[in-house]
Amino acid sequence: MKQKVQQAVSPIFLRIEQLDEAKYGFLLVSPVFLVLSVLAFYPLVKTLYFSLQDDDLTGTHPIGEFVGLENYVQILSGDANAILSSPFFDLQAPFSSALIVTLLITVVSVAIGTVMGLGMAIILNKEFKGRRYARTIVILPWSIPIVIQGMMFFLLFQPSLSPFVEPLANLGVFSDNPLINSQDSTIIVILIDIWRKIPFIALIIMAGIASIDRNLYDVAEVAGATKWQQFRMITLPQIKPVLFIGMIFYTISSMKIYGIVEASAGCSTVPTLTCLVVQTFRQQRWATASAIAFITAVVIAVIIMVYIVRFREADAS
Amino acid sequence: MSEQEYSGLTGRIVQYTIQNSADVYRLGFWVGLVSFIMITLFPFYWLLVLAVTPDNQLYQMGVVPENFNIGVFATVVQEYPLHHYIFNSILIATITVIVCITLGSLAGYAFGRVDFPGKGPLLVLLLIISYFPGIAFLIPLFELLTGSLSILGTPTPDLYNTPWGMVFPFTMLSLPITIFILTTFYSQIPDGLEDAARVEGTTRLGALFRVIMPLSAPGVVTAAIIVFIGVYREFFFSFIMTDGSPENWAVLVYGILNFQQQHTQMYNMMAAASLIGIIPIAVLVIIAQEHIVRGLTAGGLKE
Amino acid sequence: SGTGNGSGDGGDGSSGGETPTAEDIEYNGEDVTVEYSTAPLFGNISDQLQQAAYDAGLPESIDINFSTTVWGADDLQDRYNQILSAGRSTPDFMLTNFSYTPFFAPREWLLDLSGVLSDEKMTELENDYSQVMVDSMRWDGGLYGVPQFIDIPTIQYRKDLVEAAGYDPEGENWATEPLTWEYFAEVTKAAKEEAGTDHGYTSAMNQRNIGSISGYEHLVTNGGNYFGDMSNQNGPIGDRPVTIDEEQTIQTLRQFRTFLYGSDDEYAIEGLTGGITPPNALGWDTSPSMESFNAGEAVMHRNWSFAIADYGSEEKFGEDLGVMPYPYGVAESEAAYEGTGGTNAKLGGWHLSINPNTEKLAATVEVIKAMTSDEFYLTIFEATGSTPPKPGLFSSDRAQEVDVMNRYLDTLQFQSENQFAPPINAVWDPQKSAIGQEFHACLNQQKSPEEAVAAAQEQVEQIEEQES
Amino acid sequence: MGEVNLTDVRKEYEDVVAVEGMNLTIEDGEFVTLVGPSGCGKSTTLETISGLTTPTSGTIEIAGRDVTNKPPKDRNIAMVFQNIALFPHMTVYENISFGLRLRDFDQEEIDRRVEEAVEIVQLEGMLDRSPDELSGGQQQRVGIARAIVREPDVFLMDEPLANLDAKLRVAMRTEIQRLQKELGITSVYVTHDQEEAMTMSDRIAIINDGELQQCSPPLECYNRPVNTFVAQFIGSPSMNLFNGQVDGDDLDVSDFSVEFDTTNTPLQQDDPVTVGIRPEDIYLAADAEDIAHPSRPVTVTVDVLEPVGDQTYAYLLSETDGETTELLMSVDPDKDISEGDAIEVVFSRDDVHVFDGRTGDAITHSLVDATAVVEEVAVEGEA
Amino acid sequence: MGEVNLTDVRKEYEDVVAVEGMNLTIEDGEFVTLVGPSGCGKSTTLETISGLTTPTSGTIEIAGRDVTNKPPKDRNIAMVFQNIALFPHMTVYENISFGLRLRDFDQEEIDRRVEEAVEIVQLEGMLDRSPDELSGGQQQRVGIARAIVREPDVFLMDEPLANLDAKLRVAMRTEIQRLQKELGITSVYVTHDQEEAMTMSDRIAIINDGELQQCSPPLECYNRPVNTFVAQFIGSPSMNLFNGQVDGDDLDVSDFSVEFDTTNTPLQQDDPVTVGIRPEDIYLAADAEDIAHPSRPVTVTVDVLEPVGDQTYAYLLSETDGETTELLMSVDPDKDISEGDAIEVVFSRDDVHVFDGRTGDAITHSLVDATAVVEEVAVEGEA
Ligand SMILES: Nc1ncnc2c1ncn2[C@@H]1O[C@H](COP(=O)(O)OP(=O)(O)OP(=O)(O)O)[C@@H](O)[C@H]1O
Ligand SMILES: Nc1ncnc2c1ncn2[C@@H]1O[C@H](COP(=O)(O)OP(=O)(O)OP(=O)(O)O)[C@@H](O)[C@H]1O
Ligand SMILES: [Mg+2]
Ligand SMILES: [Mg+2]
Repeated sequence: MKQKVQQAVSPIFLRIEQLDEAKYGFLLVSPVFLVLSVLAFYPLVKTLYFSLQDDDLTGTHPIGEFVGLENYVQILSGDANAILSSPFFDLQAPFSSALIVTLLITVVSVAIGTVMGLGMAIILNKEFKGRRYARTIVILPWSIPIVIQGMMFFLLFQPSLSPFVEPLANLGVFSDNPLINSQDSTIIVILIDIWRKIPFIALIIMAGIASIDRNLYDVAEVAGATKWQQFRMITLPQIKPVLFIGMIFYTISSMKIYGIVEASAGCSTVPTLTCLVVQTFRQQRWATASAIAFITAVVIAVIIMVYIVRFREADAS
Repeated sequence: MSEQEYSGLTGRIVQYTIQNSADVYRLGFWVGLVSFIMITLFPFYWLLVLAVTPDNQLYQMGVVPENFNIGVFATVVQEYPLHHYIFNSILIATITVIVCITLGSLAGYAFGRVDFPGKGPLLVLLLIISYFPGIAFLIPLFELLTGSLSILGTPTPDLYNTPWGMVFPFTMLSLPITIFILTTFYSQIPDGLEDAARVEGTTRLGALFRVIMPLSAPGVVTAAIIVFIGVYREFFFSFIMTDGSPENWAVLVYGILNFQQQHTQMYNMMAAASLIGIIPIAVLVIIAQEHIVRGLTAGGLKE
Repeated sequence: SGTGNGSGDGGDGSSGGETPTAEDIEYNGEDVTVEYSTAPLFGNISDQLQQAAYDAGLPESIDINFSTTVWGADDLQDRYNQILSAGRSTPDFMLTNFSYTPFFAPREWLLDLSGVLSDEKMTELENDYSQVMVDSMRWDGGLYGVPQFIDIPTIQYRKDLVEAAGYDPEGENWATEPLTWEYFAEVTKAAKEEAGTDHGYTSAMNQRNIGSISGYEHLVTNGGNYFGDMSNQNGPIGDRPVTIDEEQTIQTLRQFRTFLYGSDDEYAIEGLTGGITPPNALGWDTSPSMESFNAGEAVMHRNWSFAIADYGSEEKFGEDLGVMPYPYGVAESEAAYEGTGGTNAKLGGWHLSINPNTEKLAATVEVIKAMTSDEFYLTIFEATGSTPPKPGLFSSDRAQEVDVMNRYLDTLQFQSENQFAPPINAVWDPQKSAIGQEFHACLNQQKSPEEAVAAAQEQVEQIEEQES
Repeated sequence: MGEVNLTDVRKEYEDVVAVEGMNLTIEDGEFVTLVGPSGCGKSTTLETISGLTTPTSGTIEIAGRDVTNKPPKDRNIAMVFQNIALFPHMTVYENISFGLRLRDFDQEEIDRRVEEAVEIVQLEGMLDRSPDELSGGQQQRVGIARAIVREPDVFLMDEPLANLDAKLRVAMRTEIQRLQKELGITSVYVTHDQEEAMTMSDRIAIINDGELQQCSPPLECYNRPVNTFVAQFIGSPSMNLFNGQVDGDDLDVSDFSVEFDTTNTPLQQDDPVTVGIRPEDIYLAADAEDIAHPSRPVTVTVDVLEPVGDQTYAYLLSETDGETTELLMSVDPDKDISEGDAIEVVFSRDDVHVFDGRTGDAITHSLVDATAVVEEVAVEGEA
Repeated sequence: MGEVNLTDVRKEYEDVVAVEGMNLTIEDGEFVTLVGPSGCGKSTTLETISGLTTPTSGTIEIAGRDVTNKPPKDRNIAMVFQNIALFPHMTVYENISFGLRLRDFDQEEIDRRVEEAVEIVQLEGMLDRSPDELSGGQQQRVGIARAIVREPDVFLMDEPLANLDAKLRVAMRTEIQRLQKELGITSVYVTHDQEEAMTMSDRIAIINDGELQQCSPPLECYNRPVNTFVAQFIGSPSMNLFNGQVDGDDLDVSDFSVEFDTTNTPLQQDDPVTVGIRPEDIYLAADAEDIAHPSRPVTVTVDVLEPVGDQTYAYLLSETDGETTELLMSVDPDKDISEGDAIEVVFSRDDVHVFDGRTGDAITHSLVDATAVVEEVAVEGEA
């Protein structure tokens, strides 16, 4: 049986093996892109098409006539703010404008989360007794369903329920009722986001560190490098690509933050971009929702572009 | 350095630090470790407190629960088929992981180790998928996966209430990160080892599965964990793609949200169910993390 | 009344939506299973409900498959959105909320029941049901759902504490004679101080609740409304008055400020007793708002009817629990707008609607018939405490025998006759969130009542304009 | 089995040409050794033969089949890598049996072959270790074993014995040769060890800067190098080379001259030449009678004596007109000379090589009978 | 600077003892070479000195300071690794300057030193390449450069020249030695190359199976090996060893015997002995007059002749009573013998070694004057 299969398959493999680099590369990536064109690109194109139509609130279908970029213009100019639960962008009210809040959450969360994740990875990479359990424990926050992550923090910062709010308020960290205060709530959302993403970034970095050839540390040690120098000159450059990937996906995910917001402070207190998408979507303003989704994607694209350029630069020098 | 330079308390600390750098280093390590574990565990402790605090005693709860009601755990398991939901989640996550790692490995190999034109743009295209909130895919994807769309006259298969209805969207959502991680790790395996495998008679794909993947174990395992956890706790698509009964592949979060009533939430039950739901992940991570311990590249290659 | 003849156009594959013929709804007795998309509340007692349906005359050849999703009107809406827009044929019928009406009805994503229900049932709906409840599912002459149960907000309070402070609820017949807000505040304050509880009056007042539920009710009892007369609730959009920036609204907000912060507040109403509601309530959804009352640390508590069964149980407050209708600020006769003033409360509750694409319409209609029978309503009432949408049933023998609840049926019946439905149209969502935000900012002492109502007025008008 | 044929092979990396115009035919069953300075393109040549690298231009044939663009697995070769490249995630056993397992040999056959190979490389009892638990030499031997179990058509070995001690190296050398001959496997072997090259090869290919210089049997390379590069490269210690010119019947080097009849050579009066003499072709004048055609004696001083066991290297200095020339001579350890001594030495004129001073190409390999050689060399130089 | 002192060092891996009871003192500025068969523990010994491995027991002192448990960075050593281990993410320049950059040298100084080192290892113009763009030998030279820029107290080099061709190897060898002497850096050097060991070392330490056998100056190891292991290991081709026994005034080997006066030795009649003769101490009987104390001639047949340039190895067979003994002899290439010839050979009795047949320990290194040696050997054997 096995033989037969092999006989049948081997000419194919032979063919594949003899392809030139370019064809071979395309062949290998083709399954993924085939799957994705159906599951991702087709829906996206359709969504893009939606975003160029009018919302139809009364017709038989929520999508109305073709209006071109009208939806985008309305959203970006602020004309659509009225129907959005929070303005898309409004310098007057930074804590209630989705773009600003989302960027703020992302910047702060990524900066702190990455550094802490790195620290955690380094610590968990050392050998000590019970390390496997420490690693497991430390990864767990990330595996809790998002609703529950939000719920935990919602209850943690509910002044009437939680024993922690008052001490924190007395210390001046938060107000008496942090969850109704946009500023405090934003900080809380950032905290949750950091708390749940540290394991993610730490895990990726841990894998990166694990893949470094131990011999290099031997060489460095003999050359007299201190632990810090070893970190700076070997670990860091070696995990740079992995760290880069981790940060990119961390950033993307924070830019799309929604679930924990909804489950903790609520979208009206901490409006994020995805909040707007979900809310307009629920109101069957599919065109507007699609347009906001595309704007969100463009914003993310710009940020990621900056990352890639900076990474290239750092790599070149 | 003369002795006088280190006077006063700070001076002494500096001096101690320099002379006992190993001790200080170790101290830092333990402080770091303990604080990370505390940061991580505290919310879990909080979840546990929530679980054992009886439903109607949440008001002005203490740091230590006053009334223990361990019974919730039993209730959650006995009265609701939580294990069934968990099983569904595990199965769906496992299938997704397998699909993602398989497809992702092929692409990761190509992106990481084969030179072909258009590599950069294709990678960016891949990344773009993850720029969109999941809901942006929802309408077309739902039609596609529930047989509401016909292509050339034949309707697409109806995957509603099947694991595939979830596996496909999850695969789509997880592929970009999987491929990016695998690409990074695969590209770091020295050419020499692949060369050796190929000279021994493997095809390039053979070398991928026999040499490059095993050597990238930390990366592969990490990608697998990331995908697994992502799927295991996902709710948006799982909510839309099944009707909520465990027989129809409803997932863990359904089981947990069972305790959300119209106007109230049974926080203790939800907390208990979440804690139970974490057990499989804990087991998975305990097993899987062994592979992230140390790369295997050491000692193989002279370079 | 005719049903629209548009199809439930959601996808190319959809096929439902044809006006059903008499033949379609004639159940022929074959074995069939219909799928019912419902909430855990019912899913968890599906056996009992199925039996009740049989008892109510459902042919035994019809099996009901309860698919239990989750609670949460929003989540369910997302789900129905998908299922209905894609034209799926299952579930055959489902539990729906009236907030879906403006989104599903105009698109014919739900079946117009006026074409399938018997004339007898239609008459019953018009005569015996809570009219606001039935009307909430009407759209453009069609009927898109039959009430399954109704949620009635009331004030639940500690009779023992109130009595200890020297008041006489029984004697003054609080159960069916609403108090004024002034008196209510006075009682609350006195009872709170006498008993030394943490709080006086608690209610869910977070952003989500304040504009569309707790604050809205309060405004209506003060004779105000957002769109003038209650007949303007649903429209015409753009052609109705927007009446937020008015004295009644400001007054309402000031009342709240007084309740929250006492007479020290800049905008407190002189003479009104204050300091009875904790500012924490501004962060509360229903669930957290219950905790302090639950713990015995509040005197008065606004909540939906479902909570009564729990609070009034022997393990809890038992006979010490009192229930009264919502207090009022302005008598109905003096109210600025028709349908406002006097005691009033926001409508809550759920309906049963039919998927227009169902392939088992006849059987589904049979099930709906059984599930909207008096027997079935009472079974739900017994099993879950969810109140029947027919006020007359409160006085039925079976209802009178339901433990705990039977003590409060008068109040519930009374309040159910004084309920209003929020606007049911597509612009209400953004409007309510704008109002909620402004009100919340005011109660949170970030804005003055005048500023808040002006801002809310402006935003609501803007939406009216854009969407007319 | 099969001959290997490289035609005009060229391999460029971004800015480096690693191999240039390589024409080389290795007969079926032949054992050819590649030698050359570090970085001259030996490994690259092997890689093009193995298929791991596609040449920038040129073709590669194995057994008459053009395999230039075929993947390695279609070439049935086995290779020992310079960087060893053991699979770190496999045990020694798994490493060695890797190629066999790919080919679905039955378990018994695999075990038998592995056992045999392990015996040859003397690694008994280490089958279950992982590569990082082996010493450098042990790892290298696993690499050899992995190649030899395969019994391929072509063996490519890149410095397979670099990390082994002399004894083991001799043993392994013998074993590899035995196997190669027994199975008739065409082999290309890279080594930096002269002795290995001399004793194992059917032919030695000397490469410099990516270009093939000479490919001839070992002794011919030693005795009849085609140019100064080969002359210097082959032989350790290497040949003494002096620049000089034709002066009538003599070749004049700075401080001495040797008689030479240029009649049968293209050399003209005053033409620059390079004269080459191997250290072992220099004798103490006292022993001059031992050789057939001694040169005129030259007076030198002994600068350094370096004993290396069975021989002693004497570094000699000869000074004329302030110019110093260095000479290396190998003498019997029991000859009675010491550092600082002034001694007289003679060359064996039969063994003095003359090269064109401009191109470095060989003109003759003996001062005594020059005629025939030149032609021959010329022919070979083009081969 | 400083002497290195290993006392009773033992290193065990799970089931292998890699180094056992190692006592070795390397004087300040001394150059000691470790040699021994593959897997004998050379690299492990270096690793314990460097601090990369902590010995299972025993102590290591550098410059009189006990550093057994100190990390490598406190030892000021530079090391060339057997597996080279360049930093793949750094260019050649960055690799070489790594150690200097750690120490905050100023940029000029770094550049100057790197340039110097690069010149020594002949890698000019490759500073900007990344390691994977280098040939094996080039990589190894980067590894050497990385160590020599450092000017540390102790040099540890693990087969640094393994991948280099003979010419470069000689050049590098000279440079390393020059540097080492100039800076007076104590050096421990591992090599499998006899010539390297013989020419570079102040002393050679021969290790077998983790145990130190002998540590003496090169010629002494060659001429006065303490046991059969050293005798066989040092010298290439290696010493001929024959088992025999004492028979009156003779030592009897299967098919020949040599005269030997056992008076001053512990040997008794019939005691088993091992007789050792180096290939270059065997002469054609015709040349017997060249040596002071020739043995009785032995008749042998020439089996194989293996020319290696300046010498020819003759594999001889001597047969008696059906038993065949193999002998290896090195002869001048111009001696007139051919394969299959029956010839007579003699040994130089001054250079015949006798070892205890049971323990393998040396008894004498000359049959002519045996007395003094034994004592000396005995003492040295314990050093
Ligand atoms: N990590 C390890 N685990 C187990 N055994 C080991 C380990 N490292 C080395 N060994 C064993 O220890 C012995 C000595 O190894 P070492 O590397 O010191 O040898 P070496 O003398 O350097 O050999 P070579 O010349 O082959 O490099 C060998 O038998 C080797 O197999
Ligand atoms: N990937 C590469 N990119 C650029 N140059 C390269 C690359 N690989 C090899 N080279 C260069 O090509 C030349 C030939 O390399 P090759 O490895 O064939 O040398 P080699 O003869 O095997 O040398 P060695 O004896 O040192 O191993 C060298 O100069 C080397 O620097
Ligand atoms: Mg090479
Ligand atoms: Mg070693």
